[in-house]
Amino acid sequence: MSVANLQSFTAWIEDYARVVSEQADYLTDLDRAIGDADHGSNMKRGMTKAAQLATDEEFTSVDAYLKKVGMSLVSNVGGASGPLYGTFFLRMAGAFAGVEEAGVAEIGQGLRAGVEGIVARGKAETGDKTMYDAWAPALEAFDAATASGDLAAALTAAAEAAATGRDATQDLVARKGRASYLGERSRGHIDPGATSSTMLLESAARTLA
Amino acid sequence: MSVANLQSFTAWIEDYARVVSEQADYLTDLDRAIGDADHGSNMKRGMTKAAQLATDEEFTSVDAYLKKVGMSLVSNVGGASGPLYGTFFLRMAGAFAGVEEAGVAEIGQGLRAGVEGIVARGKAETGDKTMYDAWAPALEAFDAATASGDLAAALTAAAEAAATGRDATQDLVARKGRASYLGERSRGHIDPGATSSTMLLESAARTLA
Amino acid sequence: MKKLINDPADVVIEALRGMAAAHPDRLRVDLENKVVYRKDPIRSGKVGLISGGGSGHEPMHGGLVGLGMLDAACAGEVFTSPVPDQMMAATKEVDGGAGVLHIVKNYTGDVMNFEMAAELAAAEAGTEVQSVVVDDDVAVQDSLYTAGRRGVGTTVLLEKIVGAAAEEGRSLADCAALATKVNGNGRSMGMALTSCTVPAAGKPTFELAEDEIEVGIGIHGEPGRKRVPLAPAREVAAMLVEPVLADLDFTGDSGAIVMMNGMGGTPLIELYLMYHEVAQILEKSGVTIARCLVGNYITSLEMAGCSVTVLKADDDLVGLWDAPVNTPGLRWGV
Amino acid sequence: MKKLINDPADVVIEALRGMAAAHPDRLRVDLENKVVYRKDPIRSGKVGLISGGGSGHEPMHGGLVGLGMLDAACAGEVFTSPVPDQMMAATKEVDGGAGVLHIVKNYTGDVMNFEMAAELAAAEAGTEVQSVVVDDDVAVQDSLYTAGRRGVGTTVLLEKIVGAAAEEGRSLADCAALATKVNGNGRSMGMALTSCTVPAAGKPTFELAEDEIEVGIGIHGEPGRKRVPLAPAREVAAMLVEPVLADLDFTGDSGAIVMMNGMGGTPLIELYLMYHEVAQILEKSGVTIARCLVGNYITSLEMAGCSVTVLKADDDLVGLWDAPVNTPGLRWGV
Ligand SMILES: Nc1ncnc2c1ncn2[C@@H]1O[C@H](COP(=O)(O)OP(=O)(O)O)[C@@H](O)[C@H]1O
Ligand SMILES: Nc1ncnc2c1ncn2[C@@H]1O[C@H](COP(=O)(O)OP(=O)(O)O)[C@@H](O)[C@H]1O
Ligand SMILES: [Mg+2]
Ligand SMILES: [Mg+2]
Ligand SMILES: [Mg+2]
Ligand SMILES: [Mg+2]
Repeated sequence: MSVANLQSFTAWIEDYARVVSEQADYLTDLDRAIGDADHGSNMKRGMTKAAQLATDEEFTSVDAYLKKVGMSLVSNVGGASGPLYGTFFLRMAGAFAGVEEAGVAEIGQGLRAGVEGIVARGKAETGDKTMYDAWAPALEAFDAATASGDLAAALTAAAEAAATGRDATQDLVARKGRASYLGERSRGHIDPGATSSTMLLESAARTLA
Repeated sequence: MSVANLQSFTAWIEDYARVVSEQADYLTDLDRAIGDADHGSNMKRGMTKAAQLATDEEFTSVDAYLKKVGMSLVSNVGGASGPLYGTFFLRMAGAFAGVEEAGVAEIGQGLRAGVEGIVARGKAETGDKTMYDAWAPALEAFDAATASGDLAAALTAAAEAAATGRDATQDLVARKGRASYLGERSRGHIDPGATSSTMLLESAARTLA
Repeated sequence: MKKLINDPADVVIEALRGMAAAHPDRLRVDLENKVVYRKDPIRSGKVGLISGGGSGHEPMHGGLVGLGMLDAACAGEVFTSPVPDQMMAATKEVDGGAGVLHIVKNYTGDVMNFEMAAELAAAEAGTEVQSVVVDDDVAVQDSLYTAGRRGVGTTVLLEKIVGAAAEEGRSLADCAALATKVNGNGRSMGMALTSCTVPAAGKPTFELAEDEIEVGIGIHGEPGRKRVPLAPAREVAAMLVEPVLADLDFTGDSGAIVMMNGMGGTPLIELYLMYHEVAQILEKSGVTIARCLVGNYITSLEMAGCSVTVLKADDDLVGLWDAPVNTPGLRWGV
Repeated sequence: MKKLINDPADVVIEALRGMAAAHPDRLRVDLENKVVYRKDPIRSGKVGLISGGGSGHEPMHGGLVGLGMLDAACAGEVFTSPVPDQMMAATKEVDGGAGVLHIVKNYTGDVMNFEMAAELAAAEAGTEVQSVVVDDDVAVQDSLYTAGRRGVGTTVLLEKIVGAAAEEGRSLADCAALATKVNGNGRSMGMALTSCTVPAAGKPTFELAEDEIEVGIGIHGEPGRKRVPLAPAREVAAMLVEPVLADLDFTGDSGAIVMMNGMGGTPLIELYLMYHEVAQILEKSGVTIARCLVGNYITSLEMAGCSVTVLKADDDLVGLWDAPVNTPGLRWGV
């Protein structure tokens, strides 16, 4: 019955920064196929700055920390993923106001708030071939696993569902973002944002529970 | 003891137009090496128009005809060779005022006047690697052969001397015209204008005597 | 990659330094935020006009800042939307009390970053912000279910026309309505002879064979409608103008403002030649050309190619078009 | 060869048609003689200003015709000097009784064709003609025994400055003297990243490896001083500015007018970046920049590359520079 505290969230951000840095070329290659070949460098640039926050400054609450992470992504990433991931963390921060120990219920609410932010910002629907195609099944899987009360199990289930959703983007025709200009030609490629979102959940499963 | 009349001069222009048309690519290739790859097309364009003059219009005097040839070259060639060859024929026309039957003496005067025009226009000196390096020895050879009184012999001598002068341009460094920008790099190439001038004298030897 | 640059990472900031050095009489460049401003602070009561987007499209947008046009332009990295911080800084700076209009090209990144900036500026400084999203590229299918058309050439004409309206004191609501009208009246289509190379990427964005052109290209080297064999200018002109005319009726009483735009690597001699072809087709189709621009205005780095923009322009629009403008990229009447 | 053209033989005439179509309010194009004129006939008593040369350098010269600049520009074939007939036609047309000044770039062909035109115009129409030959390219060795330096960037500045002088009513002798002074005060140096392709030739004029640049290039792709490895912008700037400064002392009381010129295929973002480097070197060398131009003004078809022109400018020159000008390529004050 583990809970996540400020330290866990810091670990999450730092772990994810490491992952997207390592995978930057891969993410960029995915974006080269159907976008403008910058998703990896965007995420690496943004997350490197975000991961630095906890080193530069003493945080005393989860929501203050996540808010800064969100602001940092908004300010440093640009493109589509900056506002999307930025809004995700800003909204998640909002859900954690006053919460210092987040259990499975709080994390579930935090993720849902964050994803609602992504939808509010990007207006993507299921099947549009965006990061939302990883997030939507992930939320469902998380909720289904909540009954057990086990945060680790819920995050793992969410990450696995995200991976399945990510893989399913391969067969889709993009209807949002830059890839949509390609029309039919966007089919056959995995969406870069769905890939980086899956990585974020995998990282959460490693660090938050 | 042959003499040249209007008909001979017309034949000269027509013959030279044929030669530069046939040799246009060769002249242009020479110009590509040390100039701007247009000497052949310049001469072909100009001489084709000049050769058309006698077909389109009835001429009654040598000087009127050569004046039109000169004007036509000036108006249609452009670049360096247009004014140079144009001036050549305009000056030559001047030398033939009132002359309808040109023997070796008159032809000699005509050529000299034409070449003086080239020098007046282009200010080239011997060794500058220009058409003048064909003309200068040609005039000398012509004059040396004048004593015999044989126009054919004089023109042949002039053409041969021009060819020798043309070949000697190969070792020179250009000091006039576009090739001069190349400095030392202009050495090793025959001058295109010296080549077309030699052709003009060869054509004269075939048609004027 | 052959470019006149130092470190690819410094291209945008160094070009901004060059702009600052070249136009000290007219521009002020905030190098920190990468925002180009008019030299003089905004006139109280004038609507502030801001645009911005990825760099690499010069003179748009920084070169379109000045009297009668933009008040500020936010420069993103090459082909990358700027971030909300830049737009917020600009929004606060050019708020003369009459509100601020954001002119946004329809790319997901641009739209979302400008949106966040507008929200934040309204929350933080209480500045009234309205936005217009330009989406005039007929090469892209428009549909409720997609990201929609890209914003291209009409942006330049819109910045000029709405700039004049703001200069003559029209309100934020009027400027926004005018901007929406201009966007609705403008259509563009582009093509590429060659690719461009993003400095940070170091290699061409796409490959085109020596005998191929890409028709319907975007301004970031995004793919177009089709790849076809190299064709004479008059056929290329038809490939660009026909889809534009098919999309909107430009005949009738209003004339048209036409922009024959170069993509950056195409010389003026070719643009004039193309304009001759384009003007002929338009006239044959019953379109009256009221005004035109021929040159490089919305570019794609060193891409060779061109685009045509046609804007249906009534007397109000033509009058605003003719109003004085004094920017590095567009100047008359001053 | 990838170009927006129809038949290579028609490029110049079709581009002139495009100019005529694009600028009916300001220009009149004699398609027969390939001469671009101001729309309005010359004002009686004004010195007529004519320039011309091979095409492919746009906006120079046709795009520099208009109030405060040229009265006429004769367009030769691409990179080929026009013929005397064109200059004679132009000379007669713009003779407002105060004589005509021919602005000639120092290329053997241009010089000789203009010379013949001047002789013929004087003989036929009795028009008083003076000529100035521009030879500002420091890449070429100057010597009494050669064709001398090529005429490049200073031509643009000279046409502006002498254009203003003619507009304000200075005499032919004064305009000619001023032109000679401007030519004596200006120096240029250029470089190329890529070659250009003459339409009629169909293939690149020269070959440069992917990691080479040509320093000291002419505006027709003529070879330069040296071929060197691709270098960062700041080193390229030094390669251009240093020979210019070595050739003439630009320090002292007078300021300088600086032109950072693109060769046709170089985007504005790179020109601004280069201007930043050039301005820094000039300032460090004690040169005060009074005015500047950044853009494509004297080009070489689609060649990528740039040139720097520095003109020592006293108050008279700067004042004339600032005077109103209204041409397609350069406009202010009107
Ligand atoms: N409207 C949208 N809603 C949700 N996600 C989106 C939307 N548009 C784009 N994305 C996501 O953003 C990713 C691209 O991000 P990135 O490459 O960083 O930005 P850009 O497209 O501006 O270059 C896409 O793979 C997609 O997952
Ligand atoms: N000043 C000069 N005097 C004599 N001949 C010259 C001079 N300048 C150039 N030429 C001749 O002109 C020839 C080049 O002619 P052409 O290629 O038609 O003209 P352009 O150099 O203008 O392209 C040279 O080969 C040379 O013989
Ligand atoms: Mg991307
Ligand atoms: Mg030549
Ligand atoms: Mg991007
Ligand atoms: Mg030539």
